[in-house]
Amino acid sequence: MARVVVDVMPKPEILDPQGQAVAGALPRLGFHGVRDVRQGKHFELDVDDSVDDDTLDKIAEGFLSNPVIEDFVVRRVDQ
Amino acid sequence: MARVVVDVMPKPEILDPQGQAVAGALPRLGFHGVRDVRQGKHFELDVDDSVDDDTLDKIAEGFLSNPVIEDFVVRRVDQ
Amino acid sequence: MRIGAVTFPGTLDDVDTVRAIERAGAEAVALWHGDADLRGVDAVVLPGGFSYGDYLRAGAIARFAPVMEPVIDAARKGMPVLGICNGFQILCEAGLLPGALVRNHKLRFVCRDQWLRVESTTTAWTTRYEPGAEILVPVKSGEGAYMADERELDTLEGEGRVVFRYVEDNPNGSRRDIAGVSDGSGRIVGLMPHPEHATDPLTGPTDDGLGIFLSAMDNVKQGAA
Amino acid sequence: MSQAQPQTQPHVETVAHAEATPEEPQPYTELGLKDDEYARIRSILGRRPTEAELAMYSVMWSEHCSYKSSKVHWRHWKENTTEEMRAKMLAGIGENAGVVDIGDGWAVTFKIESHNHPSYVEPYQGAATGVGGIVRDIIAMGARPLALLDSLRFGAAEAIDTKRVLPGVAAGISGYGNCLGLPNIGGEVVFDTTYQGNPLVNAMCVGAMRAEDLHLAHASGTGNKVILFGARTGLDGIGGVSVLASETFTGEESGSGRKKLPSVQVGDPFTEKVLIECCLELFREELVVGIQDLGGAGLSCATSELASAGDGGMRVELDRVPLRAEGMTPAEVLSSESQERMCAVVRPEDLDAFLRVCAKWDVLATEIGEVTEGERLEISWHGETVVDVPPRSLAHEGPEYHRPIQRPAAQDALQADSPGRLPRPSGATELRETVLRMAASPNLCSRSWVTDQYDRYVRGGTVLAQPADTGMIMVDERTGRGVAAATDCNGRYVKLDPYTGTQLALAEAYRNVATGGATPLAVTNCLNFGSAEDPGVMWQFEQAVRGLAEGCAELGIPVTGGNVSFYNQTGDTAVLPTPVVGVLGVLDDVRRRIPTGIGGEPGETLLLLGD
Ligand SMILES: Nc1ncnc2c1ncn2[C@@H]1O[C@H](COP(=O)(O)OP(=O)(O)O)[C@@H](O)[C@H]1O
Repeated sequence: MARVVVDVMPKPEILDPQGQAVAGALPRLGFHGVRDVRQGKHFELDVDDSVDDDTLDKIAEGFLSNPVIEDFVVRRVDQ
Repeated sequence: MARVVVDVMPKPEILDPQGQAVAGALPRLGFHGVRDVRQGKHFELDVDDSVDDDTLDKIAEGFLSNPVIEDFVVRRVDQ
Repeated sequence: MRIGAVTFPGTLDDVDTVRAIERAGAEAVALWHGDADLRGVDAVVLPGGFSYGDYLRAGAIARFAPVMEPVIDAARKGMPVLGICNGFQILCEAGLLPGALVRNHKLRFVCRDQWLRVESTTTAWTTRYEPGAEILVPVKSGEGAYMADERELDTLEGEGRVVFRYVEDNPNGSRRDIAGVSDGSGRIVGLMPHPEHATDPLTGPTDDGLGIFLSAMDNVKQGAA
Repeated sequence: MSQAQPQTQPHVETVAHAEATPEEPQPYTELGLKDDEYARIRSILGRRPTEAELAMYSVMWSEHCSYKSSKVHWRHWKENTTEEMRAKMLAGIGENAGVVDIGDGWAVTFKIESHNHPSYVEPYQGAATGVGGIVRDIIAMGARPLALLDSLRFGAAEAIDTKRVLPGVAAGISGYGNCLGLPNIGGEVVFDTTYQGNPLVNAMCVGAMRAEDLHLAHASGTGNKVILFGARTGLDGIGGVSVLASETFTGEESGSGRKKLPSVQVGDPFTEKVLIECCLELFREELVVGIQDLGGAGLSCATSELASAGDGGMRVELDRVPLRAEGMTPAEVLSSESQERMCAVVRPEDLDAFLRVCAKWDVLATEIGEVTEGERLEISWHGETVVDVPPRSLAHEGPEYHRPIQRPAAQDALQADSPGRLPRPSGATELRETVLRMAASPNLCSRSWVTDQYDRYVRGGTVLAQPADTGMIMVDERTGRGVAAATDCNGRYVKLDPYTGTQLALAEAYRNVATGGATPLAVTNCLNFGSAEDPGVMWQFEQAVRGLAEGCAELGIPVTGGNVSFYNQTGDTAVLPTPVVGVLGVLDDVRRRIPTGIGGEPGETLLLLGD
């Protein structure tokens, strides 16, 4: 078994209303110095050792994200 | 300026219907061998160098996550 | 008798809350998120909607609005406070009520007429109902599943603080079918369904929701007497 | 907040430069312009266009914005609308949305619009921004949006793609509409394999105002200020125009040039909700002379339409537009379809008050120009003129095509093939089985899987919604005056006989409104067809428009507006011709509405009307 992390983020040129809302709220909560916030999704998958990187890429690209508006990163992590 | 990543995940004992929906759909799409999926949020913050780790922890704990249902991890990344 | 209804940016059911308060015979007072003053009201309702778009988590940003300081303050001193839907989420985020509300188990927004059982008739907002009464009101939410750990849930049950429970069909996967809870004093109540949309059979399924507002009025009067 | 302003000035082409370099080749074909269209632009300007001008003409003369293939058929509306039908119409075709007088000083505005292609590419955001767009059309009339309807078409229910598209579209409409606080009071969900690669997402919005508050999109009064307000302008939704930038911005394929910019936008319903409230306060305070929403073609459309409908010209300082991305070119700023933006014309003495209202709602507002004497739309970028055009040539005098029309050869065979040859159920068992199979079929089963995702209660004025035949909302709480609305279309009937099929769609929507107890008053439509370059499709289209126009004349209610969506096809297969018809009705007291369903009392008599 392996632990795989997939992070999915809105593409840089795409509007990120959630990230903007967070960034806009921080100063009101008294936190200064945060210039920009972007919010995406974080997936943690437990996969059999038989699942190869290529398959993981397909899962991330075809299902966990929509490449039209999102970028993704896949990485295997030690548990 | 530093890039900070905050990952927020549902606590293990909290039901994660989103992750379960993903895990349930994968075999139907022809992807096998994924045992478990959990879905959380991924934040990327651009912060001034003046923002210290303690402040980042406060932002993550008091705002970006809800400690009743979620855990979080903060890490600084190289850009 | 003055009952306030707070409008945050993105609050939607404030107009309906005001209408319900007036139908019950009280004076509705509009409160603005940016004000740090409750304008002398006797009770406060946090209405439903999508404050700040529900971005981040429902209620997470509104909970820090200036008006929440006097609300929290007044609540701690015993003023009746009701949170409906997004208002319930805000009260949980603010720590005035225990637990949290998460994504519906089917991951879809649900709008439908829902039967509820009134489990506690001793809170400031439910004295007008018969114990065990069943009422039909709309539920409409996407993040309505009530979550708390088992110990907390046992405490709530033990102390009679589960105020409303879904009957028949749980719309969102709430733990133990919980639709609404109260704080220890029974003066702060939050629920996901919308009693303010059940005050006139022309525009809602019933007028079962009026009892909530009438209860608060009784309660404030008694407190004054 | 992300407040990126351009730090580097990209190379920008000025009018002077265009004049000096008449022979420079321009990528007009990539931008969708034909040779003769490009030649016409050159003749209008008396020189070659700048990049920014080329971007403006290409978006404004696109099928979507210019209606170049359908416009010639509008005569059917005109020819069939009598003075009597026009009597209750306060604004009609040509305005952002039709407006009708519903009595007691109330005016109601309504319109339906398609967002088909984006909803296939990114179902959630495509559908969500479709709702956002139609709502801004309604605000631009000066009205408060009151309710939504949505008319949806998908491929076969069991197809993999439908399982991706349908949930995304329903969630997008739900996510955006619910967050705006607009009750969803009706619509349709229809399945047919022709919609597989081409779902239809048509959203309708109904709004109300006091009749005297009608705001039309005009930029009049020399010296009046042009204000852009709402969200920042970003690179999303630029689509085709990225061709320009990638050629001239970095000059290389691999650099940070604008390769493959998404033509899909992401909606921010919260910003739109605040924008609605802000606009309504601006109207209440009478701070607006003219207003226009930013939808398809963004600022190109808003500035040229405002200027072209007004009595003067307009000067815009484009570099004042607040941006969300770095290094945007004027062409990109003009074409960006970033959502949740509006453009207003304001008297100079009202400017401060206008900005104060925006500040109260935390809405970003920027003065970007003013109304000028003369008849030019002049746009500058850091002091240099990059656009200098007659605005009417963009907004109103685009190309017009008489596309070839040909009744398809297969039409006779299609019509000859009557249902008479189908086996009929014989006996009770088969009848029972047929009924059960019909009740379970995707096109007849309950729609609650979709409609339960829509808030139908918010604002507390909904009197009828699903599963009633018509949606109905209260407009005046004091008197109970309200309006009803329904959308309908059976594409199979239209395919079989486009003229009669469209009249059947009209008749069904009309009946639905009437059975709720309301009096039908006016019609809007969204005409979803295949390629305008297919003579068979154009034949369907012409028949449909004529059928609708003549049907309306028969019923005595006018068409007040609509929307056309061509090129709904996958390869050579067009979708079923789908002219969705929306009918609006009025009722002076909604307490007298007639709910759908057989009454609750035993012994009631059931009557069948008509034959
Ligand atoms: N996409 C939709 N959005 C909102 N309401 C819908 C939608 N589709 C169907 N409805 C509503 O659901 C109900 C049933 O729809 P439908 O089966 O098409 O009715 P009918 O066949 O009687 O026209 C109607 O009230 C209709 O307005």
